[in-house]
Amino acid sequence: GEEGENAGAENGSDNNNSSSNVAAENEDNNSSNDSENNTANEENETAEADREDWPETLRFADTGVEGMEELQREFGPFKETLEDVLDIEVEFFAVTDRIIGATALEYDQVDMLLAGPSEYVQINNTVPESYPFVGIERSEYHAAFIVHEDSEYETLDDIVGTSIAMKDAGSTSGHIGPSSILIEEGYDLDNDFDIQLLDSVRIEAFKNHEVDVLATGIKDYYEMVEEDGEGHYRLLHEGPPLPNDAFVASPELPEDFVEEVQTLMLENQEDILDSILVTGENDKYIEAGFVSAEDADYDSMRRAYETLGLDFE
Amino acid sequence: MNALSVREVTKTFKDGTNALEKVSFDIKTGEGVVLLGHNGSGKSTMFKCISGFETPTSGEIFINNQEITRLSDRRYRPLRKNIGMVFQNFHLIYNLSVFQNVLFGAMGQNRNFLKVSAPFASKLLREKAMACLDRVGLAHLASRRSDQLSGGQQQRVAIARMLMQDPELILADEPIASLDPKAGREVMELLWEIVDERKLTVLCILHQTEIAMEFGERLIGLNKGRLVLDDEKNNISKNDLNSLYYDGIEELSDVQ
Amino acid sequence: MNALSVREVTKTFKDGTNALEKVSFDIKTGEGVVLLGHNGSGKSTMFKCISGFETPTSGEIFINNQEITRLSDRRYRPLRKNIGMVFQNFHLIYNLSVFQNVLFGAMGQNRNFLKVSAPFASKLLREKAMACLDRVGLAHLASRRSDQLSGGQQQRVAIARMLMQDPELILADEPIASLDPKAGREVMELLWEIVDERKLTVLCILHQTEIAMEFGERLIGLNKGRLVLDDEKNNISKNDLNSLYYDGIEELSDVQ
Amino acid sequence: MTNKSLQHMPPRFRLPKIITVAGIIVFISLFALGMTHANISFDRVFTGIANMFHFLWSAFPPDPSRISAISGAMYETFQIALVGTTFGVLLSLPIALLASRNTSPHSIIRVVTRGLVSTLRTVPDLIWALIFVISVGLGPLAGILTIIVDTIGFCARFFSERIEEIQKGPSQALESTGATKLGVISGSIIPLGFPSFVATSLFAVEKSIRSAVILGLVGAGGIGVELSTAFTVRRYDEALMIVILILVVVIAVEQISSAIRKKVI
Amino acid sequence: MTNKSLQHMPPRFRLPKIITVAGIIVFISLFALGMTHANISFDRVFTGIANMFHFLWSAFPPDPSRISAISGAMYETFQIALVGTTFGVLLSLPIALLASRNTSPHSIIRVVTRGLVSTLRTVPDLIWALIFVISVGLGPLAGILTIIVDTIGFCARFFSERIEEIQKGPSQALESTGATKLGVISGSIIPLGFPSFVATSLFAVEKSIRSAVILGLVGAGGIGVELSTAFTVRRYDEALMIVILILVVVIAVEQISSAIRKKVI
Ligand SMILES: Nc1ncnc2c1ncn2[C@@H]1O[C@H](COP(=O)(O)OP(=O)(O)OP(=O)(O)O)[C@@H](O)[C@H]1O
Ligand SMILES: Nc1ncnc2c1ncn2[C@@H]1O[C@H](COP(=O)(O)OP(=O)(O)OP(=O)(O)O)[C@@H](O)[C@H]1O
Ligand SMILES: [Mg+2]
Ligand SMILES: [Mg+2]
Repeated sequence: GEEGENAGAENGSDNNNSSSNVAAENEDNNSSNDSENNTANEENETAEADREDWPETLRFADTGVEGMEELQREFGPFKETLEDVLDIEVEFFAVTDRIIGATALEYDQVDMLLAGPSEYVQINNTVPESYPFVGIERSEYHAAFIVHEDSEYETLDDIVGTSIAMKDAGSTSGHIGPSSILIEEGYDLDNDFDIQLLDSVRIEAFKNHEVDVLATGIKDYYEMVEEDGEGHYRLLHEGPPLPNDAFVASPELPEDFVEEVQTLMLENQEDILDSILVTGENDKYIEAGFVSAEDADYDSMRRAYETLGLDFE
Repeated sequence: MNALSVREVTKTFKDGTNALEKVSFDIKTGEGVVLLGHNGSGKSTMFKCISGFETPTSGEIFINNQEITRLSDRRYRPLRKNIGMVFQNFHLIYNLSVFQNVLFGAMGQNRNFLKVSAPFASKLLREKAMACLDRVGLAHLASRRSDQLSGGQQQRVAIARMLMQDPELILADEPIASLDPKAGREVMELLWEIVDERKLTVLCILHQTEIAMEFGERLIGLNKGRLVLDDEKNNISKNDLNSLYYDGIEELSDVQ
Repeated sequence: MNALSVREVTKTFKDGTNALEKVSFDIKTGEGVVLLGHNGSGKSTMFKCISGFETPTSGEIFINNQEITRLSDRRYRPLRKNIGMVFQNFHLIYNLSVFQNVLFGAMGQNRNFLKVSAPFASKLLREKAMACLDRVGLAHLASRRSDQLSGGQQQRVAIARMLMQDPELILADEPIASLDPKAGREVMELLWEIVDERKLTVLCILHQTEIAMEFGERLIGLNKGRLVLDDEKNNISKNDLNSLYYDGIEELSDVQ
Repeated sequence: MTNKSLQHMPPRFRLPKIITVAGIIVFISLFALGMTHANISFDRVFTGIANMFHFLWSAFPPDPSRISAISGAMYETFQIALVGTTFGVLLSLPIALLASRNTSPHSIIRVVTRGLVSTLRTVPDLIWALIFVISVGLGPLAGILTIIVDTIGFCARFFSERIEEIQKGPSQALESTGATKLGVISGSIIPLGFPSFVATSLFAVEKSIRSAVILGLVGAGGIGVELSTAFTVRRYDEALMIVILILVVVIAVEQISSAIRKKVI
Repeated sequence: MTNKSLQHMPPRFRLPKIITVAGIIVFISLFALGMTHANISFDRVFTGIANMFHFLWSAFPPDPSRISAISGAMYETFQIALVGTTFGVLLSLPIALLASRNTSPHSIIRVVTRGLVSTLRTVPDLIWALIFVISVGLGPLAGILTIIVDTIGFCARFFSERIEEIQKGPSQALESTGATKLGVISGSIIPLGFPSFVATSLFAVEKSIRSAVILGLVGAGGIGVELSTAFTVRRYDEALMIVILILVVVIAVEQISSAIRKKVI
């Protein structure tokens, strides 16, 4: 509780945003956490000698991972849970641009980052020593090709020559994901399709028949169905599951510290996930869980980047 | 008929300055009247009230027997066409040519803007503008930007613009203040020629008492916002004029 | 000693207008000289050349025997402090108070801006500003915004600002054009008092020939940019003056 | 006498109005609160600056390898920006006239127009892009419309501000000839405001080019897409090249603005 | 006599300079090219408009459920914007003076300053955000610095444009008293430009609030994050609520601007 208050004082406005939620939800967090916290503290004491280089506050940035955007604005509960679990002060930054997140990590302005798979690849490319240590596994996280119900397209072959709306360059489920599907099926992206990167306009453009196909995360499909009802849109093709979103550690962090954090997070994953869910509509996380993550999990992403020609220098 | 009729006009500015206090006078059509008064006596304010740029605090003003005191802009516009003004500080459009400034005098008669813009105006209007400029001796400067003129030349452009308007009532605020003696005299002659020949009405503010006495058939005098003189030239003595500036004012520093 | 010395000054504007042609004259310290000339004869241009706002096309100007014709602004500044100007169109800072405008006259002596800004100026300066305003009869309007004054009142503020400067050489461009007869006379008396008592030098542009003849010990006349008259008052006949405006100019329309 | 005049000497300070005092207090306290937010600490600044140079260094030298593709995108963007801004400026002028105290036919019209212009400005580009994509489809037209809306939000506001500042003397001179409102506007307001209108309009062209990102949103391509892609793949040298190219155009537009203004000021 | 005067009558049209003609031709051809790009077709506009209303409808009524959180974010954004803009404006004034033809000490200084201001403006916010995050870390300070840079790029340009338009008479009057350049600036340029400076500065405050998105970029929170989140999760009713809130603030700032200007115009 002590650290929680400190952090609150330091970042007063964050509290403003979320105080009501925190008050309501923190009680049961705390009660269910008590036992684990104690064990954690004991372990900490035994390792006292090694902890000198451990950071006093953990600077944590969330780069707006797809599907977790709500966390960007209602991060209060998550931050406090994290503080309780890790027993360390956490500074939380909601960063709306992944380039900034990566650069901040590169120049040691943050210690830890919650990033999507595509972002991780980018970050790792700039900061090769950075590594993922916990992944968030969710049941439905893959790219999908969506067409209008009444269209004649049935297979990927049918949509050769059509226009496809995607999100912005480098987006996991809205660009890299679907692109890698098409590449692996053997299509030539430049000549077989008219791919338009429309970012946040993509869904309206598709609904309005501006483009024939929408390639995006499956979550968008569910949302569209929720908005307009069944019978309007059809899934033409669904891709394989995408790699997990990851908590990425800065190379500047002591490795034993990261290990400790990893252990604690995996142990307390229900509380932490609850605190993310508190904030709103991340319903797909109801079936999500933490797993330990490795760099190799993201090799498929890397390949996609390469074949897309979006290679880094 | 009265071309202009001012009834008990009082003007008090927002800060409490009493610029005019119950001023009343009539000017008959075809009269040429000079308005005198010390600095700050309210002469220009009187003109502003007549032309509708200030609203009197109380009192009424009639032009051709029509009350105009609290007329809306839209209603006043047709009347304004017949009132020609020369402003104390000229008010030229500084970054347009002399010629264009003079042409604008015809705006009241030609509601279509193109008809008074130099490139598209009719030959007639353009020639008329040149004639007006010629009357004040500036024809050769027609193409000049108006802020590249000397002070007196600018004042002449303002007079030419007024002439362009063919007004029935002329309100001229110190129209010869910046003119050299010869030009000043010629402009006065011009104005009084208009009065005599075309039976127009002129109300002219002057500080040069000799010229006032020479031209004005009738003189009106303001002092601290009050009408203190209104008589035929012949009835006015040099003393009357002096007292207009000295009476009740012991020292310069008391002039309002 | 010559307070001002003008040597063959020619000024041709970019568009080819010859405003001044080889004008030369000297003014001794302590002299009070009147500059006459028809509208557009180049009087104001002469003043602009002296004060450095225009550079003569050829010729030189000396102030206290120092050439200033092509001096950089930075080098001219210390000299300017001693030259007081009254501009033909006043050039007040319209949205500041009368008092503040007058205080700005002391800018040359007080390089720190705060020292001449109304709230922070020394008591001495503030009282001096009031005294200057008082001399032109405007003390009671000190707090007024300067665009809420009558034309004549604005001209007086410009004169008060010049007085505030305590200049050695005064260049006054038609300083009494908008003043009523009494005030105009008083301002002229004020200027010549300064000349007599404090041995300052005054060069004053006037259009009123009678006043010029009354005050000016010496008269200089320009015609179409050329010096055509430069003599003691006593040697000048009424005819000379008339010819200044009429000579070589058959008609008004030929005035340049 | 001097004593008498001294009684008129304005006081050094006048008691400000309560509303002014209140305004100042609100400003200062908000400012102070904001400052505490800023959390300024200088301990890390030095390493920070070294880092910054390292980062900037990574963009040098600018990479001209894709210069022809970039120039093409720039050219395309410029054309669209020009069309959008031209229409925007043309629409802004009448709107500004309706929104200015001294030219508006009625104060209700003025308030409504002002509110409308503020709304155009406040509604984010993204929403406009959505609206126009829905109504006219993807492509340059939606981009042009978004730019038009942007330009009106900006230009109408600034035109109107300038119109309100124009001295009333010359306008009165025209009014006194019996000119209509339109006559006064064409004869005095527009010529006197012209230098400022030119500056604002050419700034708007520049602004449209700089905000070309929205063109990407509506599928109209252009330099914005190039720039954001360069960022995504962290090709800072290429990004620098694009920024330099935009800068060249921006400075060129500014020069044109200067040249025109010199004539009419 | 009349004939003699008629010879001075200005011609209706003067042959424009070659450079003017060239400029106009370039403009027209670029404009025409841009128009053909636009590809205007009205066949789909009608269905489009129906769709548009459907879309707009989805945002009604605005959703006030998160109003307190939104207001908090707005308040925070306002504070930061205020601090950033204040510093930006304070820095803009001297920069504008260096960049204006009539106040700059030297034409080289003028050109360099102008170029610098154009650069500040042209380098995208994203790059500034990167630079400041690298040098001072994530958080409000980086946001404030970005706003300062933005404000300078905008205000310095507009201040300078206005300064160049100020009539030279009053300045000459002060110069003639022997005033220093600084004296002339404080005594004439600043008072005469003041109404315009107020308008521009308060526009800059408004602009900073509207572009609060950059605060989100640097992890400083605020209304920008709220808005962009509302968009990504497609809660248009919530987005509308936020836009309305911003609009209220924008109009309030505009009212303050009007009130101050009325006093000093
Ligand atoms: N806007 C204003 N607010 C307050 N007082 C004003 C305003 N305009 C003018 N006055 C005052 O009203 C009085 C009359 O001014 P007006 O301009 O009518 O004088 P005038 O007779 O034309 O003087 P002059 O011969 O100097 O032109 C003056 O004392 C002047 O200071
Ligand atoms: N910027 C300019 N460009 C071109 N010609 C100019 C410029 N300024 C003044 N002139 C011309 O130079 C001549 C002299 O002007 P100046 O202002 O010196 O006359 P002046 O003697 O002061 O006249 P006034 O008695 O009317 O004030 C005039 O013909 C005028 O038109
Ligand atoms: Mg007057
Ligand atoms: Mg002159």
